[in-house]
Amino acid sequence: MSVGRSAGPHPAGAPVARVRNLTVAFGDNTVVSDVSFDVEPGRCLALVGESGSGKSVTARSLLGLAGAGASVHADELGIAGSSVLGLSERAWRRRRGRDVGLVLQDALVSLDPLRPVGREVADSLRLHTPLGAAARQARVRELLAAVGLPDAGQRMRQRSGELSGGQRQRALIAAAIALDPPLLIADEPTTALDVTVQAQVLELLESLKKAGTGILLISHDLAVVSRVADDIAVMSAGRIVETGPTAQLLSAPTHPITRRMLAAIPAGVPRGATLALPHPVRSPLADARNGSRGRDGAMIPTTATDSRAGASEEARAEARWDARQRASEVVLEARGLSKEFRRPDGTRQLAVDNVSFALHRGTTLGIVGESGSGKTTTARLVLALTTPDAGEVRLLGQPFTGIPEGERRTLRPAIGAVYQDALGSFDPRFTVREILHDAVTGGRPRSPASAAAPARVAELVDAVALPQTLLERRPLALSGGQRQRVSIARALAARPDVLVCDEPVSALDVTVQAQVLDLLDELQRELGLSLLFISHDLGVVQHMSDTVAVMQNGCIVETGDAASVFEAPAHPYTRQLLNAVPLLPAGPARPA
Amino acid sequence: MRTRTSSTPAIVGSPARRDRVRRVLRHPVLVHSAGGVFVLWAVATLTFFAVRLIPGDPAQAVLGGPGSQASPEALAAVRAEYGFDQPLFVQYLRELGRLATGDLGRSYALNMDVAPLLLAQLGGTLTLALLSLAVAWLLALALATWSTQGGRAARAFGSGLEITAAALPHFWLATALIIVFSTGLGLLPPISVPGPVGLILPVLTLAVPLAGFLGQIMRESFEAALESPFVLSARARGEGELGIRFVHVLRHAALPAVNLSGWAFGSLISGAVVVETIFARPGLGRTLLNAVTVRDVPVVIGVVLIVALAYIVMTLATDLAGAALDPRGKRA
Amino acid sequence: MSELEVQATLSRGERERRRGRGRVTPFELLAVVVALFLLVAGLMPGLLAPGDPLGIDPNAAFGPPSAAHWFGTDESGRDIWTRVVHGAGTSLLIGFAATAIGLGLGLVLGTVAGMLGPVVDFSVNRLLEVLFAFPGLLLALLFILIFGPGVWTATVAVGLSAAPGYARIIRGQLIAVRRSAFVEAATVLGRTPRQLLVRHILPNTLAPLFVLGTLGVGQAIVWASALSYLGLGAQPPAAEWGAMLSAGRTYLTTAWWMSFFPGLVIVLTAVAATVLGRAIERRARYA
Amino acid sequence: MRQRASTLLIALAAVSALGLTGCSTASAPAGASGTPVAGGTLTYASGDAEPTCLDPHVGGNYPQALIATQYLESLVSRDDKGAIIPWLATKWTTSPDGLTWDFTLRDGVTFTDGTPFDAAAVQANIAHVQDPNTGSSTGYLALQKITSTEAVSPQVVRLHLSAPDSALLESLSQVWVAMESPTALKRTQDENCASPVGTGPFMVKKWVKQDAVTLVRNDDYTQGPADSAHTGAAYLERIVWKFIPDSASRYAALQSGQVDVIDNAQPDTIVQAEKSDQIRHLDAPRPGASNRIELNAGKAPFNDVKVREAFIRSANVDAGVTSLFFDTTKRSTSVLSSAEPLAVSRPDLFGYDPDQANALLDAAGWTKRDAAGYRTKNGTRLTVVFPVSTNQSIPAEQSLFEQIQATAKQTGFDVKLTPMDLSSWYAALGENAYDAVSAPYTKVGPDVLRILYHSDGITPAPSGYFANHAQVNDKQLDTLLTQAAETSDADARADLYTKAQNRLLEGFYVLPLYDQQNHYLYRDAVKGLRALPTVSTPTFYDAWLAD
Repeated sequence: MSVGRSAGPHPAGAPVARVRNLTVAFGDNTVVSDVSFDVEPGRCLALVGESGSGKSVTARSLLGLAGAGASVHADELGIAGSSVLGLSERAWRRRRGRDVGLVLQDALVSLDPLRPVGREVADSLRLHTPLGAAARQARVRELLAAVGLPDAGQRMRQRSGELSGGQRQRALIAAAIALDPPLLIADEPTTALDVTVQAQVLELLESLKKAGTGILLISHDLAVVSRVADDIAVMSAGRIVETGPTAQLLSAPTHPITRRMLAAIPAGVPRGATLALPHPVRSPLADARNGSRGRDGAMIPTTATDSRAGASEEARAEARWDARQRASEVVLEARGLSKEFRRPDGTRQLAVDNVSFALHRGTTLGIVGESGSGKTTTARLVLALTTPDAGEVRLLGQPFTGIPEGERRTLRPAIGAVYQDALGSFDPRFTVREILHDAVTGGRPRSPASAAAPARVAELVDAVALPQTLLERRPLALSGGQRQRVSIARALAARPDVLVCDEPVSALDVTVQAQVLDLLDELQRELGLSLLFISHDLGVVQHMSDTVAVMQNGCIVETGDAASVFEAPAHPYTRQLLNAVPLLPAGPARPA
Repeated sequence: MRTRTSSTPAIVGSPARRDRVRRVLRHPVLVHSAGGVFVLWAVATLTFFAVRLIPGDPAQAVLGGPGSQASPEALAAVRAEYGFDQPLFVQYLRELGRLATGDLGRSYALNMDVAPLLLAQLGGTLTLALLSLAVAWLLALALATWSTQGGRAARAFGSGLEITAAALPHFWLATALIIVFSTGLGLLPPISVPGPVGLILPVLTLAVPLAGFLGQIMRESFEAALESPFVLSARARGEGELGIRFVHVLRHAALPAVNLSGWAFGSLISGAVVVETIFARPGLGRTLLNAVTVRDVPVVIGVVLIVALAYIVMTLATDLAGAALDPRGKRA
Repeated sequence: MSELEVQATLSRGERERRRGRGRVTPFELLAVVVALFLLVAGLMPGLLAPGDPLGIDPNAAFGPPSAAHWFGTDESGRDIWTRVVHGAGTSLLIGFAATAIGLGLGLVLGTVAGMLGPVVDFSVNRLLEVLFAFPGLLLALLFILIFGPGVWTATVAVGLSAAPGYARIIRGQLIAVRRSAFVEAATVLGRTPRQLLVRHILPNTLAPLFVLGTLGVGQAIVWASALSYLGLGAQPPAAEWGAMLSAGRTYLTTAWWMSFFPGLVIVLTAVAATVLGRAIERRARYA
Repeated sequence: MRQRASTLLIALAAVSALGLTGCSTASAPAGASGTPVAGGTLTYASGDAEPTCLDPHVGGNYPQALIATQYLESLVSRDDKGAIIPWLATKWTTSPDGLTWDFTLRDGVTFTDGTPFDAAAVQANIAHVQDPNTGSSTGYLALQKITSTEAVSPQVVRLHLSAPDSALLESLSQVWVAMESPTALKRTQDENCASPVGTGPFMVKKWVKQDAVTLVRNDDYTQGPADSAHTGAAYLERIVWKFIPDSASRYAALQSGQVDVIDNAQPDTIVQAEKSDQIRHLDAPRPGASNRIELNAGKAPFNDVKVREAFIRSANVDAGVTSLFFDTTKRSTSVLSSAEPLAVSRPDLFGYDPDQANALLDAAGWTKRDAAGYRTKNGTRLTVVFPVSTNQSIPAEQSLFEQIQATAKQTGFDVKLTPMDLSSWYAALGENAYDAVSAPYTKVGPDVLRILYHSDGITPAPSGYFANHAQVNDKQLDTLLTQAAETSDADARADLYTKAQNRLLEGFYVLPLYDQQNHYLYRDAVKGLRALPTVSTPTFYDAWLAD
């Protein structure tokens, strides 16, 4: 590979990054304390932690970009063999891009959306080398080709919005390695990418590593880092709590945080098994930082479990919900659904092409596919938010599409929905209580029937294990996991038979994701819910589903029993997806 | 000639050509032009009927108002000449016909054709408005660039300056500028004299409040852009603060302000009425104000139409500029 | 949620909190003081200035600011402080009435466009485009040409010229809200169109109008004063700020205070309206 | 050649006249300091509305007169004593019955388009003013009595009148009946309006509407009116005549030297200018009527002389005039301008006396007062509707009205001041929807009284315009005014006008305020500027720039 390390300015074998007792504070708020690590050339160190654990701030301190008002202290802070402590902003600028490159997540926003990609990649060359415009262009072309972007010449004239997610991420990496820096910091480089693309990006990082670049990889997902990291450092509340070689740390985690993160990885975990472990440390640091926002981590203490048990008992009393014996009944059925969209340029695109499936009571049907495969359109068709061009949806044996909305409304309570963007699905003026009250009373908050509503709201809040103290908050002031819980509580308000979950956890950290998945699982068991579970994440779908449908380009290419699909995929596309799923090297020691 | 079968390339190509035609038809310039013609027609129609509501006899107005002692014969002659004796609808059609050929009619008060009169005034007002727009842009940008670089105090100061500037009435500002720069310091002429020196105070008067408005909008997007990940990416590449601002943030900050420039142009025309009066600058605004006070209907219609036309062109220009800055296309 | 997003959200939240919720900035304090002053002046001018705003005293004409006449006197010896205070009612009334007219009209047009389907939307949009082609003051001048000059014509004219802007914002907001995820979510919950409209769409569309209105009052006062300045609005000897300023400009070289103080209160009022509007908006958004 | 001797004589006469009247405030010291320098461009800024037509025959208002004075000349002029002096006519005779006038024209004068100035030209001009299609109002009224014209010889023109007209020479001295080239008059009115051709010291070069008129020197010009300071062409090469309606801007422009001369100077700036040595002041009150409020005697409440007197007695004008005009003008108690030698002042009638006003109102039956303190009679409030033309009344005057409103309120008058544009104002007058009004009227000589207060002036023209706003309908006054207009004997005429004025003033039809203001400010470098004592328009013939 032409992007490999050439002879760097630093002594061979010396660490490209050396950090000793790094402490970063914003005013009185210390977010990183006493962090020490080395990144060796040709090796990859992964900093893993939950949101707010301080890993990003740590990484940015290595670029002198910890942020306005940050006070950074360290016994040693060296990049490419020389200390960067106390560098002036001017001196920092000379080193950024040259000695250290940064790759952020989601290149759609991490590349300037208004500039051609080629210019972005050429920036470092422009800033740090005397190369002329033509020479820069040639180098950019080389770089783009090296990171595996086809048609480099054409791509460099396009803007990030015109590229696919994978292409963007490659371009971003190309920009970071333009000057061949000895150290590359990759902050969540694969989050929000489809699995196959994720695999490709990881592969690219791998090849850079092989070429001699030292990589500091930041992620919340142990499964992802396990693919490229040689060493892993687990961070929590601003400290490194455990560190070690990848294989060792994954197979024999010692710190509870590490174990919790490992347990949260859904891939390969059997259906029904709990993913989330209780949070071992209530971090005063993190609490202080999050202020009044509250945290998911603090959400599953025993008291919550107690109330959850109480709630489910009451729920069980509901006869309508007790549907175990009717497991074979089809509650939701799609027959030959098709939907075509017109693109802005006037051409047509078949988003959903002749999709059929059946959801049985009390079971989960997982729909998996990459972005653009038609999953979300399918969900909207099922929820009758979009009219199908062909085919129909039947709910509880009755037609749900092809009838006027007024008629459909009587059926709506039987189907609920949980969305990826929970925040957007709430009326911003409503508090949590108002949201649930509205859902419980059917939009008539002052109707006579609403007398029982407060009790029901309390019951729902308990069912999703939300503290009652959050009821008066607005969703904006909640964390992602809490929002998703509110969203689930709302969906349950009308006691639905079917819950459509469209990417319910893809915006969440792995550990929070684990909690939400556990919750859904539990609710399904207790309430006999039928779930239509849509996700791009095979691991999640595998963990949650009884039946699976794999979608590609609007079609279901393979469907069947979850176990058989995942163990013996028939369709090449399914196999391709499965291969791309980041798995832990060996089955880690799961806590019982 | 042999009939071509459906498989011949020419026919296969025809949907593509249709697509091309469709694309051309949807070309922003064409769509805007069609819309522009509609707007002009509507503006003309609206104004035509609106001015019929103006109290007073138009024939009297032609003859110099009620003070002119016009004879009944003269009034009748004028009514016939101008078609005031015709049914309203006929007058309307005639008017449209005239306007379509670029004939804006004849000023009642100034004894000359409206089109050449306004054409002569148009340049001055356009120069004033466009220069003011440019200066407002520069001021707003400079302030945003400078004040977002400093701390909270600088930001608050910048923001306060913008809000205050936006609240300044043109006529007050003009007065203050005259007192300071002409009467006080004797640096600049208090009235518009030919040449660039005479433009400074009028342009400042129009530009400062507008800069306040644009600045508020720019600051918001400036600050948002400064916090966006792509700026972090650029910093990580070693980009300096000026580079960050001029290479990356500026474009983003400019976008909403560019989109507002059509509106801004309209408000500048409004401001020109006041500014041209105070600085004794020939132009559409002053002509309009005079025409309104003496009820010179053809001039009023003419100014309205020309301003509408300028506004349409300006909107088109800002849309195109916006599209050039942000090729992502408009999100609905 | 990724580290980065949390960071971004937190820092923004933090920033907003620092700037807005907890603390009142000096600007906001000033704005509140100005607003309180205007309120008292508008409702009970006698409290602040017991004199007669129209009471003349030719012998005291053109008096500079002094202990007896804080803002000086005008050409007829009237006390400018008294006139400024008594003018607050008129100016505020003009500002509020014009904004109410503009908002009301904008609301009707915007709602009609946003609610009644694409054909109506298209038509209203074209109408708005046409109205936009009349720059504000031009529309006002045309209106005054028809109905003659005066306070009320000027008020209506200013309101009219503001209406298309409001209509466009309201329509955009309405459409954004209608297409928003939470309205879809409510549809999935089985809400009727009426419920959607009453419980979600209208409240979320109208809430920003309050802020918009606050900002608008300041601008309306400025524009109405411009009309008065051109001799097309309030007429002397009425104690209206724009008219006072206009009268004062004649004596600029001998009595600067005649035009300075009315101008100052116009600017202060508009600034206060903007600052308050933004403060309310921020608190509403991050409450 | 024959002409030369008489020209010389006239010039000499003018110089001696100047010597006699050198201390007059109305005329600036022409050529007083230094030797005149030829050349240069002078910029004049007018606060008046831009004329719609540069030919003062058309319509005929003051803004036209201001500019036309620079390029048109009249048959006769007036010196600052009010005596008629030769201009384009060197001498004139009248028949004993006063119905025939012979004017001998100056020899060798040509219009700037080359057309010779002769008897035919005068005939053409009078015909033009009298042609209804011209749309002349001021000039038309001035020449009303001329029935026909006759060219006795190329140098002598004879005018036939319908009745004796003692004001004929005064009328002919006005620029609204000045002489224009007959060749040019044959063009369309639009063309003639854009560039009228006269015999004056300057010519219209270019007119950019809404901006400026450019005048250039007429190099072939030989002599001005008999009271001019020099002969031959003007000194200035060019005059740029700008229109700057905003008074503050206008004064600022003068201060900073962008313009050399401004008109319509505000009283406060005049005071300021008089203190400065950079700016000079030329005060030239207009002839004709004074500025006054006319009370509509044609309807209630002012059809009662007691109410009229009560209003006049309750208006405190003196204090206002003093403070608003900064002593640049004096309170007038005459219907006529102080520039008119025959003006009669009656300070005794116009003193501020609220007690007497109250007594008069009580006597007139306006005995009750309503809640607001206004007097009522039979439930009707004592209301005075007072439309104010913002185009005609300067700000200081409007302020004075406000003060009158405030003082009259104490007596119980509810004065409703309604500022309006000219068009609405005319309409209000036409509908008789006014009780009080102030309208300027400029005309040389006391004959203005006939136009303003003869009962013929009550009948509106088809357009609704009428000059007798006070709606004075007094047969005795009519007779006095008609007689005065036909009497050529100076003493008898003076007596008649005195009687007429006293009758008018004692009837309390008008509340005189002050002279019609005509203040010019100019840079010190402008020398030799003076106002023509006809209608007080400035003439730049003798002017030159010292820098």
